[in-house]
Amino acid sequence: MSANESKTTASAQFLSNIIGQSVVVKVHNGMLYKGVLESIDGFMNIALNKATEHYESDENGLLHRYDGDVFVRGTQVLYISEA
Amino acid sequence: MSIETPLDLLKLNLDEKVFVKLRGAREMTGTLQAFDTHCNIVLSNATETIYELLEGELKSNTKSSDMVFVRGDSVTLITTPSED
Amino acid sequence: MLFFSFFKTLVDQEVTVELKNDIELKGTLKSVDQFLNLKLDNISCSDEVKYPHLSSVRNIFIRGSTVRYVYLDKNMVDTNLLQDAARREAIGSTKK
Amino acid sequence: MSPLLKDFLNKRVVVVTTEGQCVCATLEGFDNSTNLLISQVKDRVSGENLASSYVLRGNQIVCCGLLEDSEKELAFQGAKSLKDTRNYVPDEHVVWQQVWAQKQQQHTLQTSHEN
Amino acid sequence: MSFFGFETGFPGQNKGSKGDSRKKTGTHKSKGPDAAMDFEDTYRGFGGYEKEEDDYLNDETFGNTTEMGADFDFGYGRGELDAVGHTNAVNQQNINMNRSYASAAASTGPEASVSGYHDDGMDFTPMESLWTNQALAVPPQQYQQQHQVLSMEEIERLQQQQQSQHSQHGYVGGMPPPPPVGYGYPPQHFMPQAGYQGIPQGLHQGPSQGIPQGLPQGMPQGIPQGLPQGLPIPMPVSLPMPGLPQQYPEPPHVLQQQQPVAATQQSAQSSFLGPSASQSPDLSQLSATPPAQAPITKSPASSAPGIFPQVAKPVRSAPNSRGQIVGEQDSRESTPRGIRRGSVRKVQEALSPEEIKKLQVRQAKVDKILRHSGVMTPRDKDFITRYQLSQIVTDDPYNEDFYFQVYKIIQRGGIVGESNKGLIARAYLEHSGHRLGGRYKRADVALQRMQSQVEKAVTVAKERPHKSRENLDSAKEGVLGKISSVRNSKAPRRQLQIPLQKGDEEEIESSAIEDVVQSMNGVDLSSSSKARRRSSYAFRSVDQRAVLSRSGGRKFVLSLIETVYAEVLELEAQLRSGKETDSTALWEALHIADDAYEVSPFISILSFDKGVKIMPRIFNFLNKEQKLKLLYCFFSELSHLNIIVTSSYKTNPDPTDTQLKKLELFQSVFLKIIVSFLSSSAEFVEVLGLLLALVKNNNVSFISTSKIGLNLITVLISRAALIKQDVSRGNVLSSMEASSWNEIYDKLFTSLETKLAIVFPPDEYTSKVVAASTTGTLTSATTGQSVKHQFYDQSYIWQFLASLALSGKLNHQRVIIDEIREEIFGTISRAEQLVSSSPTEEQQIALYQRDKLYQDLNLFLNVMGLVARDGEISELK
Repeated sequence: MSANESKTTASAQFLSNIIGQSVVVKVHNGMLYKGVLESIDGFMNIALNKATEHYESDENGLLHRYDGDVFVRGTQVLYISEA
Repeated sequence: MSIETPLDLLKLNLDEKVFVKLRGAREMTGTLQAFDTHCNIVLSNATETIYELLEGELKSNTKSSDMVFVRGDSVTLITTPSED
Repeated sequence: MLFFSFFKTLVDQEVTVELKNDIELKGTLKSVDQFLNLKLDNISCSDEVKYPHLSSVRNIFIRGSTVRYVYLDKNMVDTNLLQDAARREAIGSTKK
Repeated sequence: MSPLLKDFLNKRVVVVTTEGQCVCATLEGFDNSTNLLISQVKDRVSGENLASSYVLRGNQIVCCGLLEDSEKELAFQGAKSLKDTRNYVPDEHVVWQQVWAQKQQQHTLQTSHEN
Repeated sequence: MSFFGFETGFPGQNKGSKGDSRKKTGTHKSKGPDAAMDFEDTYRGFGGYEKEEDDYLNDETFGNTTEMGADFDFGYGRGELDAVGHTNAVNQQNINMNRSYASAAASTGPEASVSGYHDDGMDFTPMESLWTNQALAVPPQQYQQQHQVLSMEEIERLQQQQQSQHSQHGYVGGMPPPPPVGYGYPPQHFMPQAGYQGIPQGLHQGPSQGIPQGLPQGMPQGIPQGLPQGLPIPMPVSLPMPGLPQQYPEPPHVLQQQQPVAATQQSAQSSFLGPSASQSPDLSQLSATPPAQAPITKSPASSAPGIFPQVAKPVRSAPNSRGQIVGEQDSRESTPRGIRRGSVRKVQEALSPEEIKKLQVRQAKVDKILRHSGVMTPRDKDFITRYQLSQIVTDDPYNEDFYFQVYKIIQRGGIVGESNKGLIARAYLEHSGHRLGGRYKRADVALQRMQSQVEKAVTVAKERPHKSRENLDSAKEGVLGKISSVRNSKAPRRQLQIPLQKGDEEEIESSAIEDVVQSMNGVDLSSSSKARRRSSYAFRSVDQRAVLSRSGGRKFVLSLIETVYAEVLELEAQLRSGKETDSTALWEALHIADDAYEVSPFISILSFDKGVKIMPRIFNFLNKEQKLKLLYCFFSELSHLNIIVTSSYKTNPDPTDTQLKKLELFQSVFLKIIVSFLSSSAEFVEVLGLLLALVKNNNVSFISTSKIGLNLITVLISRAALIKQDVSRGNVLSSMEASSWNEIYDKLFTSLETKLAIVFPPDEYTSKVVAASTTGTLTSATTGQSVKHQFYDQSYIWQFLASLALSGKLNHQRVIIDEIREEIFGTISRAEQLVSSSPTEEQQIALYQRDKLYQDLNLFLNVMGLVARDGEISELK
């Protein structure tokens, strides 16, 4: 692909090796999405499968379980962390 | 065939029904006709539902259209509608 | 570029633009630029009473970033062609 | 600069801002980011003179319409104030909580009468 | 001094230009204290670009022949291109001055023209020299963008060279130092998100594609209280004259940000961008509004803070103290950086006369240029150059503007000649939703073609009725057993001695059938696909998911479809640019020979609308053998096909309108390609092979409960009958072909016998279809007819029965008539009753429909030499 792979920053390394893990994504409007990280791109767009939607913390605040794949828009993402 | 980027996930759903969550407590379902890296999308046979909490009461009104362009920066989440 | 190309095909068609401040403007799309700013002619505001702010305005420039929706008719769009254009766009952007 | 605003130059225009303010002014100049240079700025709702010359930042502009007839510079007094364009919904999660609950109900209702 | 502040240098005049009026600013030293005001200083922000004449790079970089005639000395563009060239190989020989733009563009992005996206090579990393004061500081990480074209080793090698170079000469202020490794801008989507929605970090976020693509429109959502509330802000020195205010110090070239992040996202955006934003120190001190990082206070929804300063309110936040309207986006240009320092000139030698003349000419040109200087930064000029080059060079305008270009062709009313473009547009017009190529106008074209095919077969049979009667008696002994019934149909039906229905017909397979299978004209049917277990009728649910899960799952099939689309689009692009097309990749993507799954993925592809829609365009690229294999796979697994399951009244008693639309689509698209392929290039034995695939691997009676299934059978047997008739006129049908045809026909007939009536759907099903279907094609609805008088269009059933009877022997015809006797008379009575029962105003339509019913029925009866008219059946004269 383009030649900038050679200089992948630490964050890019982090992102690439958590693919396939279950992660927690905090979105701008306060919502929290937990699921298996299927893929992520330079825009921080995120694809999760078996995602669950929560508010603030993932234990109590389960709002909804999505059965299909979920695509979260990059600009809305506050942070992404390993679950 | 590996799904490299989330955009490929979107591409899979072209001509399929999708569920879109938007800013301002809105959601929309429709058939995905087009999308780009900014998440601008065009949906056909779309139905938008706007939710509101009036004194703790959940109010919703819907609006449908044959073909609608949705600006990417209002989109927060896209998924395939669950069968229920 | 896909949606710039898309909107170019809608020039001179009547569309309804819903803005993020909930104003809805119906009008003929006169021109569009790559930021998807739109120019509408002989506009009519769907709720004149609530939004008299644009009274006696016929020709208007709308900033792309404040558009929420643009409502169209089915026959204005060639869906198969549009889907393929979206596929080409996606292939183009990932190929970089 | 994009040609879209060209034919509004030196004309009376109505500008709506992302904060919900609506003014009448003369368009002196603009640039590619739709920063607008406007003069004789008047609030269209209150009729108050705001500034003799002003720069409006591009990202705060919703739309800019050509004023057809200059007598009607002022919209009707007491018009409802416009919303801002941020679509901020306080405690949106509570809304979604109730949405999913309602949908779950409808679903169980539906499947029960099906089988 | 050229327009862009580049020293184009005089040919052979490297001793430094003689111009006395110019005093060069020192290279390393800051500007000489006594330097008179010369245009360098007035030339804000750019400083002198002279370079020391002892710089050995000068020749390579700027060559030694400058024709002065070129009025628009794109020195910078060329220099930059050279700089690129230059970095590729330091000792490159002299680059001739008047290289054409096109070739220059070609050199910057060699592979670009193939892919059509011309901009791969064009990255937009701003030149380091512009930003960093420290000459040797390694530019911040993300600006270290490689030029797409260089391979990795080349890059490493260049980097060491540059390090060494910098140390030797120090910072060559005059000439932009050979940009570190590649001179490029990071392609947009690798940009940190700021590129699109976030804060342009004071760096120009220009698009990577050369063509501005959704460029950022300006600063993100300003903070509400950003604009001063107090007194009207101090006026810029002079009211900028209309149009682009000259006084407007900030060259407004920052490209508008298309989708600024809403204010509330600002903190998200800035925190995300925090580290990089702070890197360009000058952004914050210059921005007129408080820096973006300021915490977002939730603006009180109630009082929309007026952006404009109300006259009465006291000044709250002092506007930009310097009283200058400075757009903060692109502050870096506005402050004279003084990083560019002219190089010191050696003592001037005496000027020769023609040198003086040359100097004057140059001087004149320089003055002319000066008036507009500073409007564009080097970056813009470079951007404009590349943009224009890319416009010149793109050979395939389709790439950037695909939707618009093809849309316009279709809209202009169809196809412009045989050109490739027309071909592509026609592909969309075929079955596009577009009003021109509207699907509904073409919905029944497939049926019409089949109908004409059957009618032709029937007329041929009618012309030779006498011949078929002679061999009436000889037909007593048939494969189906002995028929002892008397000629007229009034006598009670005699039981046919039907041979025991063997559990599995494999054993009785005669050599003839084996020959057919083997000789499918070289179509090597891999044994496993033949032996794929018979698609059983045991299909209960219409659940498409069940089928999908047995062929890799929904997402897998969807990704297959997307790969197929990608291949087709690629092939079409190649076609457009006149190259050979090679469909092997496409063939693999179709997974037709792939039997790793219970249900072939190809069949699942057809269960999606988009899978069906792409078929005609796929057929354009397949050769005959591939088409046969595709159809063989299709007919072998017909029972798994979602469209059969949804269109069979057994497995889908309550069809919805969307399902009926899917059926319409399948019919108008896929059935049509089969009919046209069979009629144009399939030979007799190949049609037999397909029919065999259908009969052997499917429960034919289940297939016949679906309209599509029945049509498919009709297509095959009527095609075979037609070829047989043409061939038999010429008597070329080989004995193997004739016997295998009879055998396959009997196989088909036995699988339908005693249950032939099921081809007629029950009435409650047909009434549901009439009710559910909104398009007229499924029913015989004609405009203006009230719904209750519409009825289910059975013409396709009579066509099937006509082809079945036509290709069979008399005994077969006898059996067919016996089994569907009630349907024949039912149709006649409905036709008669139709006229009497419908209201007068619909009399006209009723008559039309009565004739249609008779016409369909007679298509079948004529085969047997009968005709139905006015309520009864008689001999066909």
